Amino acid sequence: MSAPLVEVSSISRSYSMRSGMFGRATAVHAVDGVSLTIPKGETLGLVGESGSGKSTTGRIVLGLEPPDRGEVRFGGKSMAAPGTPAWRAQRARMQMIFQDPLGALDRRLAVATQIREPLDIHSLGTPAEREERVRELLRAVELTPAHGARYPGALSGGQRQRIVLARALATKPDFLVCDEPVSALDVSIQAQVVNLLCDLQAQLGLTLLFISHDLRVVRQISNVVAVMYLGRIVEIGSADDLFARPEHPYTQALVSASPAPGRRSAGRIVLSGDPPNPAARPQGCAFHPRCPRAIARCASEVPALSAVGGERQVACHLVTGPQAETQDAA
Amino acid sequence: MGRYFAIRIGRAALTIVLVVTFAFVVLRLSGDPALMILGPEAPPEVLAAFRKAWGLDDPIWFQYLDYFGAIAKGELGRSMRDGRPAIELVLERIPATLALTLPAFVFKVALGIPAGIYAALHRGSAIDRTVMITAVAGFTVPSFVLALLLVLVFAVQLGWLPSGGQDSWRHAILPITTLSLGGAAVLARFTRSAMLEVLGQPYIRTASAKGVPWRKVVTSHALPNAAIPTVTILGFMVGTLIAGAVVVESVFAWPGVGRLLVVAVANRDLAVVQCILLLVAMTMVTSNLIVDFLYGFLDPRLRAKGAHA
Amino acid sequence: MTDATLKDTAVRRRISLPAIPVSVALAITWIVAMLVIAAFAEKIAPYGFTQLDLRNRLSPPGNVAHWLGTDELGRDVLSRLLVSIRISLLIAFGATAISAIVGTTLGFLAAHFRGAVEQLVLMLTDFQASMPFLIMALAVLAFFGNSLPLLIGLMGLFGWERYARIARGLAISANAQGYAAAVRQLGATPSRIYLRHILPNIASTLIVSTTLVFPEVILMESGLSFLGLGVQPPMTSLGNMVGYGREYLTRAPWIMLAPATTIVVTTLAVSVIGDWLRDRLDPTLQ
Amino acid sequence: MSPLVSIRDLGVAFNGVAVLRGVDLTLQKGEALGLVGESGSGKSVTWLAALGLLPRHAKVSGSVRLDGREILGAPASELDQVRGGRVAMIFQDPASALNPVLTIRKQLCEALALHRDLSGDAVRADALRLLNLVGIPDAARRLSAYPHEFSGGQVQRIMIAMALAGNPDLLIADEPTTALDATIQAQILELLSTIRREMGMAMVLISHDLGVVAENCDRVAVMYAGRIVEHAPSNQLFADPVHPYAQGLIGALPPLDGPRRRLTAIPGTVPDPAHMPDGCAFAPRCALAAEACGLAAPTLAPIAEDRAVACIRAEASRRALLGIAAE
Amino acid sequence: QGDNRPSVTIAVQKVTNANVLDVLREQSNVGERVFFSSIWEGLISKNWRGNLEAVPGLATEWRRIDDQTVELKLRQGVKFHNGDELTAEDVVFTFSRERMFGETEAKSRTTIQAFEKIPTPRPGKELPPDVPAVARRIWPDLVRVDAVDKYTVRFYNATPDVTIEGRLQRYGSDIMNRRAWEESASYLDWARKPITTGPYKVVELRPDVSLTLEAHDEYWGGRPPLKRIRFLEVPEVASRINGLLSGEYQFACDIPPDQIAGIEKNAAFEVQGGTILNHRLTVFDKNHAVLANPLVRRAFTHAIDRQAIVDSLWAGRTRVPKGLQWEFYGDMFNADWSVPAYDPKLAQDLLKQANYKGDPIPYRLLNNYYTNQVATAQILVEMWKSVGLNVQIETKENWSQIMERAPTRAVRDWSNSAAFNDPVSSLVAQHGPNGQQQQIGEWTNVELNKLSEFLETSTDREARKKAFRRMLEIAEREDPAYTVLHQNATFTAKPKSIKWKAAPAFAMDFRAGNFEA
Ligand SMILES: Nc1ncnc2c1ncn2[C@@H]1O[C@H](COP(=O)(O)OP(=O)(O)OP(=O)(O)O)[C@@H](O)[C@H]1O
Ligand SMILES: Nc1ncnc2c1ncn2[C@@H]1O[C@H](COP(=O)(O)OP(=O)(O)OP(=O)(O)O)[C@@H](O)[C@H]1O
Ligand SMILES: [Mg+2]
Ligand SMILES: [Mg+2]
Ligand code: NI
Repeated sequence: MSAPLVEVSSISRSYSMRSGMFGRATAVHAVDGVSLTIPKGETLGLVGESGSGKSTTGRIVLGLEPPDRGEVRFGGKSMAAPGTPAWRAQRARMQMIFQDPLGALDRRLAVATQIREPLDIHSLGTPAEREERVRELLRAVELTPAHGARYPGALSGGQRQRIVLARALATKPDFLVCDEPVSALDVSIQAQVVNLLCDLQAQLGLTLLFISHDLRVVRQISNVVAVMYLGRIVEIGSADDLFARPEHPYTQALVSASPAPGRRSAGRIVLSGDPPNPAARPQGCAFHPRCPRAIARCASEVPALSAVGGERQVACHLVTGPQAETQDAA
Repeated sequence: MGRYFAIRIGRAALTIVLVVTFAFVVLRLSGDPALMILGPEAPPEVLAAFRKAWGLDDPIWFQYLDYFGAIAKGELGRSMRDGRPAIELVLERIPATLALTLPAFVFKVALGIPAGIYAALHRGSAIDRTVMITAVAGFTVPSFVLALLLVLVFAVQLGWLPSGGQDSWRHAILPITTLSLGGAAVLARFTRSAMLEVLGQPYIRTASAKGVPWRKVVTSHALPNAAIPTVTILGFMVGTLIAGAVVVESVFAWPGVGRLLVVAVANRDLAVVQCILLLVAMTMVTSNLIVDFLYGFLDPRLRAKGAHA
Repeated sequence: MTDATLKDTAVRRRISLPAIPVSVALAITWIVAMLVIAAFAEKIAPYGFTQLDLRNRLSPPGNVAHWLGTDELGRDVLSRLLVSIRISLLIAFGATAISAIVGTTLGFLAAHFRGAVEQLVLMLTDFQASMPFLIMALAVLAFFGNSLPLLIGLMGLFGWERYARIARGLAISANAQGYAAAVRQLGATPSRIYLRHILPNIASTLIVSTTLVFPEVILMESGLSFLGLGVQPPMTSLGNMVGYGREYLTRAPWIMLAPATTIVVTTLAVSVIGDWLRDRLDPTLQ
Repeated sequence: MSPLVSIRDLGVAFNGVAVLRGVDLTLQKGEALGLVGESGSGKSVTWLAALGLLPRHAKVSGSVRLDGREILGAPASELDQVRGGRVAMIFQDPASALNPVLTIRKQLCEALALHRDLSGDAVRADALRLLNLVGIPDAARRLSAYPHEFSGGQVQRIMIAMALAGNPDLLIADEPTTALDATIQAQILELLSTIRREMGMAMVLISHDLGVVAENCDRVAVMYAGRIVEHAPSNQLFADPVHPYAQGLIGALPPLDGPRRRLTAIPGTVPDPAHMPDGCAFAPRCALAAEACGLAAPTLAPIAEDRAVACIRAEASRRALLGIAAE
Repeated sequence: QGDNRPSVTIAVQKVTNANVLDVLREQSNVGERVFFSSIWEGLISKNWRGNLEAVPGLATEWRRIDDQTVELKLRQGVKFHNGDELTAEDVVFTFSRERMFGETEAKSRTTIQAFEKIPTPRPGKELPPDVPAVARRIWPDLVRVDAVDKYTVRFYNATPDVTIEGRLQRYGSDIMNRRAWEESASYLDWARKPITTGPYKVVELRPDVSLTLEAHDEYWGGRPPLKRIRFLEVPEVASRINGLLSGEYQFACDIPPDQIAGIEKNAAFEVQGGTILNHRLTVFDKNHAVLANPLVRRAFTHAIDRQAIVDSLWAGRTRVPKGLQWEFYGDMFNADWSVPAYDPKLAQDLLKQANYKGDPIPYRLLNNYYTNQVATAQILVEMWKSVGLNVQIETKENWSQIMERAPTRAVRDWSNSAAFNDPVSSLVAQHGPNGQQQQIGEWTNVELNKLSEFLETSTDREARKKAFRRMLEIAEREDPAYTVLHQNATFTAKPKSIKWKAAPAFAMDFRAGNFEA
């Protein structure tokens, strides 16, 4: 493993939410003490419950939003303050693919222009080279120059997603945060995109933070996968291993629920109970109200993320705690 | 929140001081009230007596300090024309002005915004074109022309309404109409354009897909998204409620604050001008503060961001 | 597809725009005509614009000698109109441009920096909005005197506060939208975000504001020339013709109607073109 | 039994470029149809066109009947009854599809008030129920939040709740679970199938997640370049795809276990809709393409009961598939 | 018993400039319209229905005791609006320090002195600062007024003065009720509702809006024909005309000459009125580099076709007067005098002699402060241009800018009114040593100044007339200070059905005998 490119140390971020204009504000703890390291040239897959703070983590890691607490270091240095020239210059090296491609595109500019934009911004190449690069990128994401001349509103969902991807790749960044980059693509194109990313990684040492709900794709592309639940990382481990032997009960549920054609919900763990509320975190382990195997301790004590052998770390009393207590629950 | 308001109120106060100071300097340096009030044929010694009596011979900074000293004591000064307290003069006129501008404001809104919406709804149709041409004509035709045309038709030709004066509500109809038409035209233009901006957005399609009738899509989905320009303009319009009807007031012989202001400026009757400006600036600043607040109300994304206030 | 096709499609898109609508064509023709008139006013004018004819005052339009009649001094209205168009267009276009640029820039600055800058800009807009333009004009007169560039500059102060506030409001709103955030994270400089992305997205409203300021500036010029700031008699301008013609509205309406119509039609043309440009800018409405 | 919806020869063109080139589909009451296919093949446009939601410059032809009544080009008042009430749609870009300046409550209640004769407190109670149903935590408070305050997946679920608000007879779910993690996705799909069972709601599920389609749909249609190229009961399709494109699609699915291998995409690129090949649109990319494929576009022809495919080399392709399987 | 007299509404451009009804505060002509003859009356009146010649007013007869003293017999039985009878005491009070002169002193002076010391205004009945100054300008040397008996008063002047009767007749010497003054709380209260002897009494003054008068039924000159008169301020000409046409106003005042034809097109209406005691002037700054040469100024005066201006802009309804003088001067009037002849040839010659090279000469102009001002200015500029004078209009916003001392001050507009029937009230007052023109340093002339002094102090009528003649020669011909353009005029429109005759002045006479509907 090479030197870490991105180091995230216990970042937190909460939003205030008020009901109505004058209502009382409640804090929504979207991300709560997340630490990650991503070695150069590798991919960290980030999966987890919807609303668990993946996108927020991605934005903070990229320096688009400051964390309330904690720090992000990029290439050994801490992140420049947003909006400064140094921060802007850094953008050529790190890019984001937003979860909502339609929202991330300017509806008044032809998409080719928007793909070209990062090149213009960072003055990469001559105008002719930029044109060439745009065509190349369009081709790489399976689009034609005719698509490039269109406006975002006149593209299909998948096409827009590919435009956003192409734009993010334009500057050949070192680090890419992909927030659901392939969710709207059919499997064939998805395969091409995943292959493209893998190729880039191989050729250029691209580092990826890959957020997705599609466990297959995550497994395909990631070296390490982190699982988030309610703003915290509950399990982290190498991709193959994690999906093959999930340890945390939530991870287990997640993997078992992943659908596949031809395999009908056999052995699927169905979670019951209320979805977790980031504004009112349950005491103890956040997952315990829904955990099929929860024990008394889970309700009172927050499990820490601790190593359980190999690269695997899990935050669960059942896994890391004394074995004796494991059996009571069921 | 406290800080939020403190900053804004501080700024508002500063704005008002700035307005008053600027007006003071300009009015004092650009003409001699004595000559303007007493007229060009007034004998020199009469002029001199007048200047002396009102302290116009003092250095300007001295007059300025004097003025603010008086304000600190709650004295807004006296009109140099008849020596009456300026505030009395101004307050006496305010009801008359508001009697025109307030209803006109209501009509502007009631006429302009629906017209703009309607035109946007029927974009490109004959109705749209008619509304927009009328609107352009509405704010391009000088209001005194409009006023005189209305008078010619409704007062002179038809004899339905009085041509001027302030004796009954019927006297207010034509001035209010004149004021409303121009403002409504402006609002219609802004509303239509902002509306068109929004009608292409995906959430409009969502609303349609929910089965919301088009009319309602426009009013309850597009309108709030398109409201910023319209609200901004409304803010300015509220700010001009007090002194913004000069032309109409003079065509319709309607003694309002606008006319008082023009006369007072022409006479360099400083105390009166300042009194009016004070009121105008206060309304303007307040209404713009409210507009700012409304932005947040209209677009939740503009409310103070971040968790830790 | 090759390089050529990409360019090709772009070019074709531009050329194969649905044919310019009749109204826009008319509007463009009108503006071009105005510009031509402005350029050659004195050559086209049948009479000198100061040439008096006291025996032929207030003669109505339609006679061969004076197509548009004569004014209160027996001067040819047509000739004066032509000369007026030149000076008024210069002033109106100049002032409108200044006011749009100043206002929008300040609005963007406020939206970008927020905090102290924003409060300052808001203070200035409130100041401008509360200060009767008459007093602004008196200030310019008192401190700077009178000249054409000064006049245009002063008029450029007219209406900027509306641009500033609208631009600020819309820019703040745009900033909160995904596309601005996306471009910002690409590393775009603020000027790029504001000029290339936000500006086109809020242009339509600013264009409307422009079409509003345009006639107001022309008409206001007459008020200023009464104060000694605008063009001085016997020089003429559209605003001046309207202003002095006002007294003759019932007696000799043609003195005023010709310039007033010119103002209305020109504004209409500007706004038709503005609307059309805006629709061009907005691919979502095609 | 007459079909709930029948689409005949639906065509859509933008600026003279045809993107839908004759789509035929029928849907029975309570049925779940999966719609899969190439990105940009016209899945979304099909339904937008059917509901009259395309921008004005789109040229729509053909016929769409709901319970035998033509709804293409129907007057607005009639469409407003259909949209949201009888046919509801979940849009693909939920974050952009929600009105940013209205609270979730307002947007939900609007749909409820329009199609469910509810009023006042009942509406609010029902809005809350719907949010809980789709698993939004802290629903009561979050009702008064705005779309930008939700995560991608939450917005998507709100979108779903909104579509369900009108108790539609037909739900068009355009990629309804892309932003959901597997457990919530399972819950949501479970919810949808419960509603379908209980209310007899039909559903069109547009998705790239073949697993989701396989699990939730009775029948699947595969689209390619503006046409339906294959059409089959879902278990048969995934077990035994006939059209070469369908085969390629299923082959490209990455595995969740086993050794990692490079994913196999279908070679070649999608044809430009402005320059469609004369014959079969897939021919240029098809390993089995014969000369005849380039001449005329094949029509959807039945190959078995309930199955149809638009490929003149259907037999060959089937054999090829079997061959691969045999190897 | 009902009062079935009609009421009228009169649309005017401005009711009063000073916002009060005190004759000593209102300095403009427009006040004359509401003051005379409705509210205020002097001891000696002008004949409003004739040619403004002196007629008995509140005094029935007057005689000179000596060069410095005049005695007047008051009319008996004159009732003030508050019912009091007019007595000598009221007259004495009217000319008292308390009401008129403040702390100013009547000194035996050679000529009118500028720059008095005057107290600053304080609340209460303190006089506004300009009142004593104005009063002293009217009565520079009045020592006191004595009541000889209840109906006889004597005016004592510090110096011999032939103009005492004239001054008694002038604007500002009008009589007020003493009790009313004493009963009112402040000067302002009084000045907004003065109690006088006129045929109408004040009901309400709304500053800048309207003035309502009501018949004073005990008026000595007979029961007034109108129940109420309302002067309504309607600033726009067109609005005044429209209101007249639509029947809301019975009179529309301040009608510009160009509108007359338009109104009279309607057979039911007519426009009355005409010249007033005010001449329009073009004034020169002798210190301007080009104008320093009197030949150039003379060229200016000869290049003007005054009659053309009168004929075109004034529809021939006014006239070119015989210089800065009026017929009502009586024996001081120089009937054989005239304004410089229109002679472009001569003007060109003069310019040649003056070696004028076409340097631009600024013309400071206000926007229509005077009727037809801008139009006249443009005509003048063209006329001057045709003889070779390069005059350039510079519009100004106010009078201080017009009068501002600077090398660019050269030509400007002005007017001059005759307050009473002697050149002291006009030529001396404005162009004499203490007149505005000299005070602001535009022009001066040693000989004229000497003659001014003479005119003010001499009682030799023949010599005075000669001196005046010489002054006209200096100020209008030799070393022009100004040149007269035309007499000013005011026009009032009304329905023909109302029988009413306009005075040759702003004053509107609504006494018995001059109104019938
Ligand atoms: N407004 C439009 N103008 C022009 N072309 C359009 C417009 N909307 C869609 N298209 C084109 O129509 C085709 C079909 O689009 P559609 O959105 O139906 O694709 P889709 O099958 O839903 O794809 P995806 O899975 O990527 O969402 C695409 O090629 C798209 O580019
Ligand atoms: N601006 C905001 N105001 C209030 N709450 C917010 C805001 N943005 C995000 N949240 C909340 O923070 C939590 C985390 O959101 P985030 O978008 O990071 O989730 P996510 O893991 O990306 O989920 P998904 O997979 O559904 O996209 C959510 O509960 C969301 O509701
Ligand atoms: Mg997310
Ligand atoms: Mg789609
Ligand atoms: Ni907190």
